[in-house]
Amino acid sequence: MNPDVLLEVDRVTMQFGGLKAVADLQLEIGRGELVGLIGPNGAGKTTVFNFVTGVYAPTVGRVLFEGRAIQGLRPHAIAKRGVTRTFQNIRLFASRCCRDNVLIAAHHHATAGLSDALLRNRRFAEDERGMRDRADELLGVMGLTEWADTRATELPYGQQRRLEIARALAGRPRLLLLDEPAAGLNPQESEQLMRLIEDVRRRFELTILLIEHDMKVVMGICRRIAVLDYGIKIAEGTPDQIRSDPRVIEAYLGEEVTVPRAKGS
Amino acid sequence: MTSRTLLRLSVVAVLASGLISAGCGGSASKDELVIGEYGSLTGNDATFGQSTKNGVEVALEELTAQKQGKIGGLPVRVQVEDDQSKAEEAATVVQKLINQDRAIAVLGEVASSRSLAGGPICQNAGVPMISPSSTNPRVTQVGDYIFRMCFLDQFQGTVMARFTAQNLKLRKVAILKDSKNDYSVGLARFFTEAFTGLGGSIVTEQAYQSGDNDFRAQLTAIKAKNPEAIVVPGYYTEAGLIARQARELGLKQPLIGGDGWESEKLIEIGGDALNGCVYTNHWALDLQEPRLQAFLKTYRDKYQGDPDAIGGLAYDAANVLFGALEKLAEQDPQTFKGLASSKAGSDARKAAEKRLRDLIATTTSYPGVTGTITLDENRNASKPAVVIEIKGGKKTYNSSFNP
Amino acid sequence: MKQLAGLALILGVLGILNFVLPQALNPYFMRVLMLCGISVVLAVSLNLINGFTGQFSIGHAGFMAVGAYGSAMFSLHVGAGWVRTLESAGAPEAAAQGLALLVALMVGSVLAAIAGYLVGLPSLRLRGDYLAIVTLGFGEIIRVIITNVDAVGAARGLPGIPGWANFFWVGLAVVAVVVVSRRLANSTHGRALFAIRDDEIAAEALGVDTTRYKVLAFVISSFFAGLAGGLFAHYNAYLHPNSFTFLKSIEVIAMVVLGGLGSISGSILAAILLTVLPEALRSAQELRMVIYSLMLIVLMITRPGGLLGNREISLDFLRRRRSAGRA
Amino acid sequence: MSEFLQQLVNGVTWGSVYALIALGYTMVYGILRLINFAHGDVYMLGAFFGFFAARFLNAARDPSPFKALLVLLSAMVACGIIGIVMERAAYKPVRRSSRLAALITAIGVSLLLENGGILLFGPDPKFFPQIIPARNIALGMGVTISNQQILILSVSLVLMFALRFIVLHTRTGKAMQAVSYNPMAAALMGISVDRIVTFTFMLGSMLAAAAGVLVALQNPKIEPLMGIMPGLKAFVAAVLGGIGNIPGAVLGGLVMGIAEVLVVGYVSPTYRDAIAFVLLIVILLVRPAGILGRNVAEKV
Amino acid sequence: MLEVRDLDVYYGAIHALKGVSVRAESGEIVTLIGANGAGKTTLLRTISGLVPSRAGRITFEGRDITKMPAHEIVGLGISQAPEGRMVFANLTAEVNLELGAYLRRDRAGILEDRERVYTLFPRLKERRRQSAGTLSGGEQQLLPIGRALLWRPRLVLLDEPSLGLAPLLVREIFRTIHQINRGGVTVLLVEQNAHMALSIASRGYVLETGHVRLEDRASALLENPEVKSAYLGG
Repeated sequence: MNPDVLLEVDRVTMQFGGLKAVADLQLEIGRGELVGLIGPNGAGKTTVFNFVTGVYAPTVGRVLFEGRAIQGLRPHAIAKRGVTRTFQNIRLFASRCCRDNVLIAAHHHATAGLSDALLRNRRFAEDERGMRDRADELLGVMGLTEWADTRATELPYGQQRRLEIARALAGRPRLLLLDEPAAGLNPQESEQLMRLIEDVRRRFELTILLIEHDMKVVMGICRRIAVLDYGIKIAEGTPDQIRSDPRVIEAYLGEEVTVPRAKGS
Repeated sequence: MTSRTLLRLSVVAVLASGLISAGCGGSASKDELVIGEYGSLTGNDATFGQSTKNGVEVALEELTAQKQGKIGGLPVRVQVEDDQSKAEEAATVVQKLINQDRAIAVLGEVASSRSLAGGPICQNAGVPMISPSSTNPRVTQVGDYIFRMCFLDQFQGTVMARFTAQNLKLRKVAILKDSKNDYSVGLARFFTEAFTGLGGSIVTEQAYQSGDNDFRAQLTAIKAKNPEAIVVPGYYTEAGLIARQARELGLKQPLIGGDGWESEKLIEIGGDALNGCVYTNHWALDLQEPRLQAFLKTYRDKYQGDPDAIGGLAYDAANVLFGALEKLAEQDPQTFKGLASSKAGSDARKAAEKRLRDLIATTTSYPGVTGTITLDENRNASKPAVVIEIKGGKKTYNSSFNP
Repeated sequence: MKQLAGLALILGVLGILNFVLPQALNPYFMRVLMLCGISVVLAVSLNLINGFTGQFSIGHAGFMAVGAYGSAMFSLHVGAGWVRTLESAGAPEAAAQGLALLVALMVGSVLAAIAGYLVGLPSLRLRGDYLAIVTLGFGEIIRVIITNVDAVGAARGLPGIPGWANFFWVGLAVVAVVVVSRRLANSTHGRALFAIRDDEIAAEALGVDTTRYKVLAFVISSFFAGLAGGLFAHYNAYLHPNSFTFLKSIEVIAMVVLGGLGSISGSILAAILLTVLPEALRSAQELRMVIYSLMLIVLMITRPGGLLGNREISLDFLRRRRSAGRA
Repeated sequence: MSEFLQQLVNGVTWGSVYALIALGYTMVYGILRLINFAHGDVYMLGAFFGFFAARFLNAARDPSPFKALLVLLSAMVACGIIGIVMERAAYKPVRRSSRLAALITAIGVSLLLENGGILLFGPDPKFFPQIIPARNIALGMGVTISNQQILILSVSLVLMFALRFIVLHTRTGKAMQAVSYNPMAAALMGISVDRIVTFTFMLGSMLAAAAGVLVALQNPKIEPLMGIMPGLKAFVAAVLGGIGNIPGAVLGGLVMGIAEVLVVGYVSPTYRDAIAFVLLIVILLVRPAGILGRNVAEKV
Repeated sequence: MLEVRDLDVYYGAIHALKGVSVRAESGEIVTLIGANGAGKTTLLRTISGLVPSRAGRITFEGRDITKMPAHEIVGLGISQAPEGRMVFANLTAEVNLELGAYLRRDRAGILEDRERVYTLFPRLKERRRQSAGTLSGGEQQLLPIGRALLWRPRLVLLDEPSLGLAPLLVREIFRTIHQINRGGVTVLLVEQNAHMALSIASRGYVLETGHVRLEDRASALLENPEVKSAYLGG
């Protein structure tokens, strides 16, 4: 086992009924890497996130994190080991303010127990203050300080995406899974976010696996990219290699077909 | 103004008016005698609460006809409250009757469970309470202000057993009781004690729960034991159905019941299936007793039907109370004045209520429609029971048993 | 220190009110007040499951019944003896009874909490309506068992329970359930509950052990339901299984939803409203329950989010304003 | 053995009644995800409408199968209308609110029907006339079945097949299935979701009314609160079978009816009300989505 | 034929469409392309009346349909083939198709059109008794298109018909779209497969975070470097 490998997906197949969402996937992510995972809609990218974070248990195969098998563990247990994520379709805690959203994710680092909370003793106060400070710091890092007391769903879309990242960071992960963080952002926002992700990775010494549709984002920050199509890894390599891989182009753009022009054009 | 705000305002208005009327409910403007009545006008036992209410209303109507509705110069008003067939509600409404409506005495309840909830409140407040038909012995054990108009389960159970063993000469019976109803459970217990004491045996004891509609499972089990009779110590609401389903399943044995059977609906529902069945009761409507027949006439005119036993007991309870009040007004007009509604909470009121209690307690050989009532030292009615036999779809007097 | 002073103040105020109120109010109003208090404890506790955690329990009457019968049996068989012993040893009546009541309430509440734990467990596997129906089933099973066990009076009911519960104790229970709910809400544990309500999958993925917290919500909630049951038993001095039908659970749910899911003050407000409303409607006689149900429908149509929605009205609001002013 | 078979006959009869009521729960749930608590009260109303129809037709003195049919149909039509009114007046306004708000509304409607029933019909039980006089038919081995039981079974069967036909083979039935699966996609087919929802309420209410009349024929005691327990149990039956699933409701109803009768006959009748729920909890722990229900994984 | 003007749509606090204006002339194929979350699906849903708009106006053949309920809009002749997940998985493929003709009463015509769809997609004919949920992703994708055809709409809104399909099938679907269009049906096509979509469309719109970034003839967009970069990255 290579100690530099943080996450190893070891020949995992994920089957839903008759549908193989992911087939025999082998994927390794080294410590400190920022790896991109791309592929057309429905290629099985989010499924990879789901079995890595324990939402599903893989049908076949193992998932190793820091050399230890984590497949089949409950998601919260995997989160405690240091794997957190964001969601493609933004799953913020809608009724809570931004700070609470972040605080919830810091939950398993709380040191004060239930009895401390009910007694409101000093331990509770210190713990709570510590968590708040850290949450505010994270909000600051993601540029959300002014929104700290705003309800999560009242945030502009772009800020919601950032809040998801801040929230995922609050669990002090070693591996962060970002599921289309730039979806729905305009180019300037994407650009900023890209820089922010790089920044965060360095600052918190993170390893990141990134699903993204916006090629600019992926090609811009990932050294290594894996491409899924129909649940199968069809390519893996540097951005340049990927960009020129004919199979990738085909999967993405579709074959160039010649069909007659529609009338009225 | 939008319709929404209108709606909201109207909700608030109804709420407010309700609260205000509740707050002012007790402030009677003129002197009167307020008698509280609580019963289950809604909920599972609504039918019993309604029967009680009807019985009391007939008594009040007669009072109005005979004495302009006045006793000792004071008009009598009966304040009825619904306890929704719930014990805790019963306690609440009794508090309301005593404290808001300033009732001098309370009538109710049918169900022992609710009499047990309301009784202690009357006892503590020193307000006499007469339960028309709660049969649990504990009801009157609550204290010396609590009375009842019906005989106890023990007496009735014994009568049923004696009739079965001695008159019908049966030895093997099955019991089908209502396990949700303490009256039924108590009657079954005392029947069993007396019947086995007389040498009989219970071949099987089955149970149902009030409100059930289907007794085929229990009857099928009973049929397998082949008893000579089936004792059904429950209410008419189920007894008629049980009879019908028993016949459908080929059980031809007589059914034996208690006073819970007494209702005109019994025959309506049971029909021919009830022929040959017997039950113990307070009265036999075919007996030409003037007082009973007079009551029946008024009742039938008013409600287009026959009263059930509960209605009769409530009528008697109200009359015993009226009688005691009249006696007090005659014997001791000075003390009687303490009962005027304006004197609520005063010492005079307390003293008058105490006197009223004493007068109720000394009720002897009162000629009620449900028999000649004497209240014993435990404030329970002691009176004869009659056995009624159903023949050709008619309830007919069979025999009487004295305590 | 500050907390102890607060506690002393609360105890003092409750003690004085316990003395003053019965003088000022007639027993009927006093009774309605006490029933309001018990309803508040029930509603605020159910709010922990249905409001905070977003689970769906309709078996609250079952937990209440466990607490009521548990504490009543304790008082009848043990507590009453203690009081006699203590009083013969010269202890003041209120102290002897209070002590016995406190222990009885704890016994009932802990039994209810255990029941809550057992019912909370299926929530690992069941969601939404299925969980709801299991809790409903639990409530009904408890009631049927009580109806059949002779030792607790079966269908006859359980009379003769010492009537020790007075305003002081009901008030204390209200304070306790509100303080616990609020402190929970403002702690990491409470936030975990809210997270489960808002998005269970995200909560789990971010490290919240959703199973543990769902069960925790059930345990705390049923503890307080048991407490309310114990007070109910020792106030009415009489218990009957019919007081704990599923309609009782429904009544409590109506309070929580009407108040606004998750809002503690909303639950309090709605509990009082729905307890007083039927009393206020008494003059309508037989129409009373018809009006009551119509109002319920109209309220839900006009205010589907409950009276207060997710908001709270409390001193907290003022405090926040004040601190903002200072900042 | 004969006792067991007899119990089974009784159980199946009851089960078919539970199934009829459960169908209404399941259809409404399938479409709106709403537990229509008032459904049991519609069953009560069905019995009362049948009662009044029978009285109007003087069916007690002069019974005939034609009149019986008329009684059944008029109760069904009346309850169908009640169903429509209920949906339009109470449920439609809260359809977009939270499911709990809708549930409380349903509870309100239920209380309204019960207490309105007490007000209008009186709290004391009424007794349904004997439109079809009971006759026993021996099945051999000591087992008998009454003509009324046969009637209950056959009418329920006919209604269930009618429902099956409507749902599977008519345009509206297919639209119902479409709406229950995905209302948004159904609207894109030009289906008026509002109308389908109303239709579903009407259909469910009619089935409940039929159940009410059938039960009243055999057990003639009817009163305004008679719907609470059967309603609750039918709901449990629907969940048991897998709520939203039509064959599941029928299966759940039968399982429930048989289990209850067996418990009453062999354990203790006092546990009758509990058995439904014990059964339910056990089955749900083994199959969390009910016997025929399918578990749907949530999309992340 | 269809005109959308200055449409504003919110999902809660999210401003999903910001003043979007789009139009389609009779007989055209118009395509909407753009990244995930750009608002393409939202636009189709708003046109179909599934999502309420806060401001703006939608007219169809001169009639204002902005506030019309969804099923009435269908009645006017606007059909939408939503993305593949919106099939009725519990119903058979055939019933799924029949529901497309829900508003039609001419039994014979429906059967005829159904046969036409089966000729177009023989695989659906093979699987017509299977419940839609058990069909493969590609076959599921065909259903909404077939459904839309059975209604014989004048305007059809297609939401990512090529989503997750094998290239061969994609080609088949695009050929069908083209055929439909030649039959006189106006098409509004939302696609990720920009190449393909632009190659059959007459005009196209590029959507970005809720507003129209570019609007041009399809051939021009195909050559536009900005479009290229948006789809393949720098």
